[in-house]
Amino acid sequence: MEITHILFWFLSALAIAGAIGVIASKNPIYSVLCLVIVFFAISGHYILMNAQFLAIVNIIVYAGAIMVLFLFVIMLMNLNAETEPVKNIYMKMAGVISGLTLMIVLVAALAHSENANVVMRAGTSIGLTESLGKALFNNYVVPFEISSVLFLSAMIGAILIGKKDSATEIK
Amino acid sequence: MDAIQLIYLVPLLPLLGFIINGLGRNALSKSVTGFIGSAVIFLSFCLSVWIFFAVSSEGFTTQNISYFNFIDVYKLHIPFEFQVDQLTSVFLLIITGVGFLIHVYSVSYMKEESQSGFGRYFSYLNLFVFSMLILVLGGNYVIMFIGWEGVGLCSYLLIGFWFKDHANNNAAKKAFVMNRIGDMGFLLAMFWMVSLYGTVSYHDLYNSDNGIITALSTINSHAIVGITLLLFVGAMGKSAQIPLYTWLPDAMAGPTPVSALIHAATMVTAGIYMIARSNILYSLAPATLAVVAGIGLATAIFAAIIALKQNDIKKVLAYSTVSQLGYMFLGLGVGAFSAAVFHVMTHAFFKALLFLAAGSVIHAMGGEQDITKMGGLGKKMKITYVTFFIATLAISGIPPFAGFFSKDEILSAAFAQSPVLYILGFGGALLTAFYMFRLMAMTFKGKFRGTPEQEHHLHESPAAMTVPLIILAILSAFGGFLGLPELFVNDGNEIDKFLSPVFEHSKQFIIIKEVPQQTELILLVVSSVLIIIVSIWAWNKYKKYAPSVSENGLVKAIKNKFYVDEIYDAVFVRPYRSLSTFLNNVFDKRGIDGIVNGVGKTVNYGSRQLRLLQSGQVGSYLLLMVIGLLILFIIQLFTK
Amino acid sequence: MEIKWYIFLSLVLFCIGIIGALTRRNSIIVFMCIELMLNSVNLLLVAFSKMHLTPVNAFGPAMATSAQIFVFFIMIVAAAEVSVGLAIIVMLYRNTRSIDINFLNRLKN
Amino acid sequence: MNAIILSALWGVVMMLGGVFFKKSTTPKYWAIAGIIIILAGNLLEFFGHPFFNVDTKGMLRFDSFGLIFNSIAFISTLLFFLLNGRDFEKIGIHVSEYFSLIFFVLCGVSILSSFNTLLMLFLGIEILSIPLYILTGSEKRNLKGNEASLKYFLMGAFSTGLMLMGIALIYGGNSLGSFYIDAINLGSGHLSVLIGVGLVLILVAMAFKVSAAPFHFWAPDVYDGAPAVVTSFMMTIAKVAAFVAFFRLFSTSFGSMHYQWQTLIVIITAATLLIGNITAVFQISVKRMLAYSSISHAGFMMFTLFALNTTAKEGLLFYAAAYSIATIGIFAVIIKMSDYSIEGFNGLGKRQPLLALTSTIFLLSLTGIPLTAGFMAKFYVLMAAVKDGHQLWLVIFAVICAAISAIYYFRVIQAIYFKDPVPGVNENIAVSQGFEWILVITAGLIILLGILPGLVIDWLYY
Amino acid sequence: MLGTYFTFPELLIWIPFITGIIAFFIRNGNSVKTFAIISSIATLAVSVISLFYTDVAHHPEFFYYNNVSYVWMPYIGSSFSVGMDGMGFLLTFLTALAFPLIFIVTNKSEYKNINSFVGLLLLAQAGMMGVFVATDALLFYFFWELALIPVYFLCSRWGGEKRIQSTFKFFVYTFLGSLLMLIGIIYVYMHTPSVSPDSDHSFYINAFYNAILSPRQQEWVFWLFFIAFAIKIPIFPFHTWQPDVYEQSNYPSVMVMSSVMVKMGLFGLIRWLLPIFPAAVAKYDHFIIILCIIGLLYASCIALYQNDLKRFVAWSSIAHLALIGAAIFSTNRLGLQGVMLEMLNHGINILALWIIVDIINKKTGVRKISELGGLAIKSPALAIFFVIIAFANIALPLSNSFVSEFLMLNGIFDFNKWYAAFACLGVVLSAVYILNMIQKTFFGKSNELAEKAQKMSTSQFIVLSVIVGAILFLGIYPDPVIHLTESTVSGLLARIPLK
Repeated sequence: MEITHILFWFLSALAIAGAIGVIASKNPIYSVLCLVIVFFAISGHYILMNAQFLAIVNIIVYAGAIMVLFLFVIMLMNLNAETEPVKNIYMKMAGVISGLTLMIVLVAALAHSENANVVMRAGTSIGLTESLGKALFNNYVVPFEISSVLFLSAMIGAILIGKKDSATEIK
Repeated sequence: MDAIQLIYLVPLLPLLGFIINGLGRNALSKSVTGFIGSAVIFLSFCLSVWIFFAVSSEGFTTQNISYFNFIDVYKLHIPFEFQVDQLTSVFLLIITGVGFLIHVYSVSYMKEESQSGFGRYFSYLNLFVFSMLILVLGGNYVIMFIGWEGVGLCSYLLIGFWFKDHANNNAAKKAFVMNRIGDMGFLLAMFWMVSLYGTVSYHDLYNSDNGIITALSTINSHAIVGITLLLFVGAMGKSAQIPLYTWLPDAMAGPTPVSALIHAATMVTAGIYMIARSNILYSLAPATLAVVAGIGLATAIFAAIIALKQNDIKKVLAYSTVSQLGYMFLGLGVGAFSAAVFHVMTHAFFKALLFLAAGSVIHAMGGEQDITKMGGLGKKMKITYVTFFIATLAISGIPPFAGFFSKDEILSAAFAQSPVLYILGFGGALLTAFYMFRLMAMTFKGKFRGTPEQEHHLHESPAAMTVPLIILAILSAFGGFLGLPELFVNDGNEIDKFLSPVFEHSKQFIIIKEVPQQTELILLVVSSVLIIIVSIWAWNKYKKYAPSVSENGLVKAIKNKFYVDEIYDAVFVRPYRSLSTFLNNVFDKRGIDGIVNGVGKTVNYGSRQLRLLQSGQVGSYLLLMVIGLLILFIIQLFTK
Repeated sequence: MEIKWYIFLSLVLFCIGIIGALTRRNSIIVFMCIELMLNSVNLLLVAFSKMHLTPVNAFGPAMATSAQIFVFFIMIVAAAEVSVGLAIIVMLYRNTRSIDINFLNRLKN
Repeated sequence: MNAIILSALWGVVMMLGGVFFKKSTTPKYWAIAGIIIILAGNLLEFFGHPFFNVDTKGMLRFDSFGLIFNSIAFISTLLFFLLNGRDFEKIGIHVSEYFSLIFFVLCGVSILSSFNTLLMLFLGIEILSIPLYILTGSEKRNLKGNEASLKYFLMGAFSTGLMLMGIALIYGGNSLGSFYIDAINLGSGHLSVLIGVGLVLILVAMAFKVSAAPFHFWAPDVYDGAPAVVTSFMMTIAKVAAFVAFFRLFSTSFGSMHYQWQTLIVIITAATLLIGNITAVFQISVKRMLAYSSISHAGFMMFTLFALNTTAKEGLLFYAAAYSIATIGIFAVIIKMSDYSIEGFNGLGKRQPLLALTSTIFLLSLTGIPLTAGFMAKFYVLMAAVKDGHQLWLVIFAVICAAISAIYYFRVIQAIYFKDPVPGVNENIAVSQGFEWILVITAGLIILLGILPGLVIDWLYY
Repeated sequence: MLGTYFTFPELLIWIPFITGIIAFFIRNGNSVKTFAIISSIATLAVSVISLFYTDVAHHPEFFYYNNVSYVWMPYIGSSFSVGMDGMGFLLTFLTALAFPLIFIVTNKSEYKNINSFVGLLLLAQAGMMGVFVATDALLFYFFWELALIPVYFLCSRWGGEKRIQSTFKFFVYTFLGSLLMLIGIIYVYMHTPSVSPDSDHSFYINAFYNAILSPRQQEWVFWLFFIAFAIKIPIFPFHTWQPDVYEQSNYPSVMVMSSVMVKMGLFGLIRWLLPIFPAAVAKYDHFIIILCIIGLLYASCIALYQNDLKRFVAWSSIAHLALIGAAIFSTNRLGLQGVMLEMLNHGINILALWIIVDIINKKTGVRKISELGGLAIKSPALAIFFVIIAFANIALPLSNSFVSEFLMLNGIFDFNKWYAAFACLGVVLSAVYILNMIQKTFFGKSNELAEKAQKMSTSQFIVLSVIVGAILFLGIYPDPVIHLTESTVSGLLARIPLK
């Protein structure tokens, strides 16, 4: 077994464990931390696959910025385990069962896909910042610019919603 | 030939009378109305006489006069046409002649009606004459059918003339509906003819040279028997034969002159006319003829039995009419077409007379019709008494009055077919004599049994009523000599000879056996003697009538007309009503409409249930989405 | 390394995300589960980009790059979504003092 | 490209305008001016005068279908602004920002009508959705609005996840490894598993966006909870834009494999028609009823995906126009009311004959009565389905559902004309003369399109 | 010349349409009534003039005047084409005749918002005219629905207490039917040959007649059309809407519906069903005739029970229409010729019945047969009219229906003897229920209600006289009508393979 395989299994196990932790932990803060673990594991995968740029971005953007944002919000609201009452057990069961069924169906289907046994190629430079940067600003400049519209609207939205208006009656 | 060209005037004049009287019923005075009503019929009568002479002149051949296209579809041409031949002309005379007398009689009889009622009455009567004339003049079955239904309409209107009383209306309705049942047969027969032969015109069907029926049909073929039977169903309805006879006794609810004209002399004989008109068709279907004879005979006897115990003067006469019509059908059934027509004629005389005389009696009694409440009227009403008596003699078949000859001719034709028919028929004749003399005796003899008021009121009717009685009495007395049998006259029966062009073609298909003259003579004598004996017995028995208390079952059944009306009610009317109620209240509202509304309710119910899916909870929404996704996956991946 | 293992891994992560979204009531956690789903997609895209990098395919490198760029855009969008989403959650919290999605049933039927 | 750039620019203009506009009515006029400029730009591009020659590397492709759809969307928006521009004030004080968000949505709409890669589709969908999440919750102190916003957001993000997974699988599954929708070469054989799974996932995500059952659950709640002005906009323009994207994607990429996934569309269509129509029957609030009815219209528009032929293309365009205009029209009236229940419409025929008449025309159009655009729209989509020739029972099912739809639309008409006004409910509906005129023009447009559908469709062959 | 600018079918559509719209804006109640009468008489005049241009043999310009086609939707092969053949003439004439009579006879009746009322009636007239003249399937469908909508508003807004529900049921029912027909139209359209270079298929009627449909295809598309028409006619068991709607609605609308609108269904069967699906007709004709005859007996049976005059007339109408339906599916010359005649006759007779019921209702204030009685004493003229009309209704010879029923029954007889026998039974039953009704309302002793009855107004008298005149004229001399429609029947039969 090669080292990459060992790393793959390790990172995969870490990611799945983290993911389960996200959905299983009672305390939202633990969930956030578990999610951060998942992100790190996934970044590890990216590195395994020689996609360094994405690995870094993933850690900076997701694990760094976004998760901190989540954490802030949770702290702000002072949420803890007790605030979440027990959900209807049947609904929970149904959710788990249907999710698992979906997983089984998908895995069973994709296990027989034509590409399933294609071996991945490693060791090229496409995942490096330089090549991606070139591509982004040559071929992908239009979507890049357009995504600015997305950010503008998100910004307006965040301001619009986040701003505290003069107190009006709650309808 | 001028007379024949003017034939359209014969029905047109009564129609004119109808229109004038109908529109002017509020404006015209009673005498004017009466005059117009009678005059148009009289003019028609004069024309009819003229036509009769034209028809009986040498070298006359059947005339078809076509006026305009009535129905003209592709190959089916049904023009509005008249056909004039001997049969028509005989009927024209009867209708306009008897009709005129009854109109005259009515002027006096109906004088107590209001002005508009009087106008209405005469317009209906004129319309009736018009329809009846169309019936006999029509040159094809459709035109005949126009008259056929027209007389039904008039009969309906006149039976229900006094429409304030629902009993009259019910009788009228019954008459119309029963006639309609018969008409259904007539209609189907016409359809059959159209689809088989493509025509309903007498000329095309029966013409001796190129008659379609004789060319295309074989004896007793499926279609011919079908057509004739269906036509006979029509005749049953119109001429009140078993099983469609019950309307006629009820029809007596109308004014008495109406009973005389429509329900005795003319309309009810339409069936006989129709079959006589279709004689070729019928002679191609001996099977049907047997049925006709059977039903005719059965009706003759059955109605006569019922008449034995009836106490309403008009009901007795009504059953007698049914019975006499039965004789006519018996005559037709045994192939004695001309004898049947002869009997129609004599019957028209004496039955009209009987009704008019009865009307006179009722008039005198102030509307009373029950003969148990009469008695001894002979003294007060001489003319009525005498004329009634003559008519009774005629109907009973006592020589030499009219009925004797016509009935005898039918019976001897029956004898030629089978002695059994004769014996049964003769039995009926005995019954006729019995109930007629019973009626006579109870009405005119003995003590008066009514109220003193009525007794005070009793009087002979005015001349306008008695003159028609006298004329008809004369005809009843001597009308029979028109058709003296070969037994007495050398060159044979006048009526037979006159009508022979109409009936001669049918002779090729049915052979009428001749009865030996000696046998006929013996039969004549024996029957006359027996009838006279029965008459005298009945006369004496009922001269001093006293109501009997005890009645055995049979008598009770006869009195109640064998409960036929009740049976019809139970078998047809009431189930129909309950079916109607059931269909309306249950089947339609709950069943069909229930399904329709049920669909709507299901939608509503579905709406209420389906919206519960929209629980408002994101979790369940996502769950349902995932389940939907799963289903799509399974369908996409695992069904091929 | 065969691609199928990456496919399975990201599917498992994806489905765990779905299960979380279905079962949790805390809207922030639901949102986090959705982020988890997005990340599994990212992983898969990167894996596929490596798969397509076959010598058979003349466009291989460009195609592989496109997938990684796509991942980049997904991250952009996710960031934008997070800002909006958290703003909405905070707004709701301000008004109701709760972020339990099961209390969100004023609108139903 | 004109439309995308102009609408994005105008969004920025409106955003900045929020600082400078002093009067609350000013943004409305600016917005109207903007939409007219965008519309003009779009038309110029349609007639061959693009202002901007941007090399999109084939990621956007401007064909007549997309451009005509843009025009339809912009004209609808114009009508919407003219009718309800003032009513944004009811939401809150940031009127200019609301308009700016709407312009961003329009930018998304223009992208969705011209995208040629899955990347642009994804971006377009997001640009369309995120402003809508915000607009839904823009009435901050309205709990229903908040709730709707969060529901919409969570479910929208969830569906984005599904769509991305689908995109990833399709990327992995197609031999070229391309995101270009015209290059996703599927061949004519059997669908590969990766593509099959990816296709289902994208289908579900798109079905979610167009609110097709069973992925429609967000729609009634969100349409009901959002401010009526916003509902009017997102129920019409945003939704049909998603449909156009749906059609564009599936006809271009998966059209050749059409019959391998048609069954899925059949199921979705049948479910959508059934749920939309049946559930709408029982609604008391007209606003919510229209939300369900919009689901049922989605069912009809699904027929275009079912058929995927030229008639379907024409039908989709026409349906978009007919449905948008009629819904904007009826919403314009509803927005003016304070009570959205059906009783609120009682006796409108007596109180406001003109509003009553135009509402009736809009409702008739939504029902699909001839002489209105709604009929021709239904006619085209049904014709497309019959032309396809498969699964004709679905067509029959659809018309049965259309008959059911008459039940709830006519309930409103009955309230308008045959019932007596309820005292105290919607007694003073104040509308300006201008509003009435525009409403009449809108209704006239509905009838005009109903008589001459060629006005929209013939441009396809221009 | 007239034909240069307008053709008759166009005039017949546009006159009522435009005047209908104008009527909405006339505020004065009396002037709008007068306006409606003038408008409808103008339409009638056009219709009558058009009848003079019907002789194909002698006037080659016949088609010039009566057929016209405008480009409408070229890419799908639909055009605004209208034209009239014999049946078209007949039915447009009936439509044109019915409306002035209705307007005149209800001149005294008061309705709220009379301008909308009149306007909607005129629009309905335009719609029906359109149905009868359209020679393009899509156009036909347009008018088919357009005739329905004004009637929906009319019946929902003016009428009895339950009018809204019952009309709504009617509406949804017919709307469903017509939508099914729409699918049928599209389906047939997909199988039509092209007649213009712009489109692959065509909605033109001749293209529909030449559509290539296999027997299997015909067999199911047939039902899509049939159900739509059957609901409209209505044929058992699709009839349940009719008594309710007739009971609840106002008189002018009911008159329009029963005298003209139901003809749309019959017209549809003849124009759009029989020639397009001959194979299916040959397969299902027995079934449908049996259905019709069941309906005939069923409706006759139920009519006897009815206590409400309106329901009574409704059921009797259902019975008559069932007979017409049976005759249509007998698909032979006599039957179809009878149908043509009967469509006109039924329109006239049922209109007359409604007028009488309206008069009775207005005079006495009730419609319950059980509460009426003896009307003939106080209103003899009304009684006479009614008796004539009633007997025309049960096809007494020399009234108009006799000839048509004779021909229809004859057609059914040619098809199958037993069916004709049962259909004739219906003729008997019709006598039963109608005589029963006459007896209960007009005869017997007059009660308080009947005492209130006054004389008829002059306008009512004139209208009834016109109708009675028409009844008698058509009963005695139906030849012109038969010849008018001969070519239609021949053309139709040429498309149906003979059995």
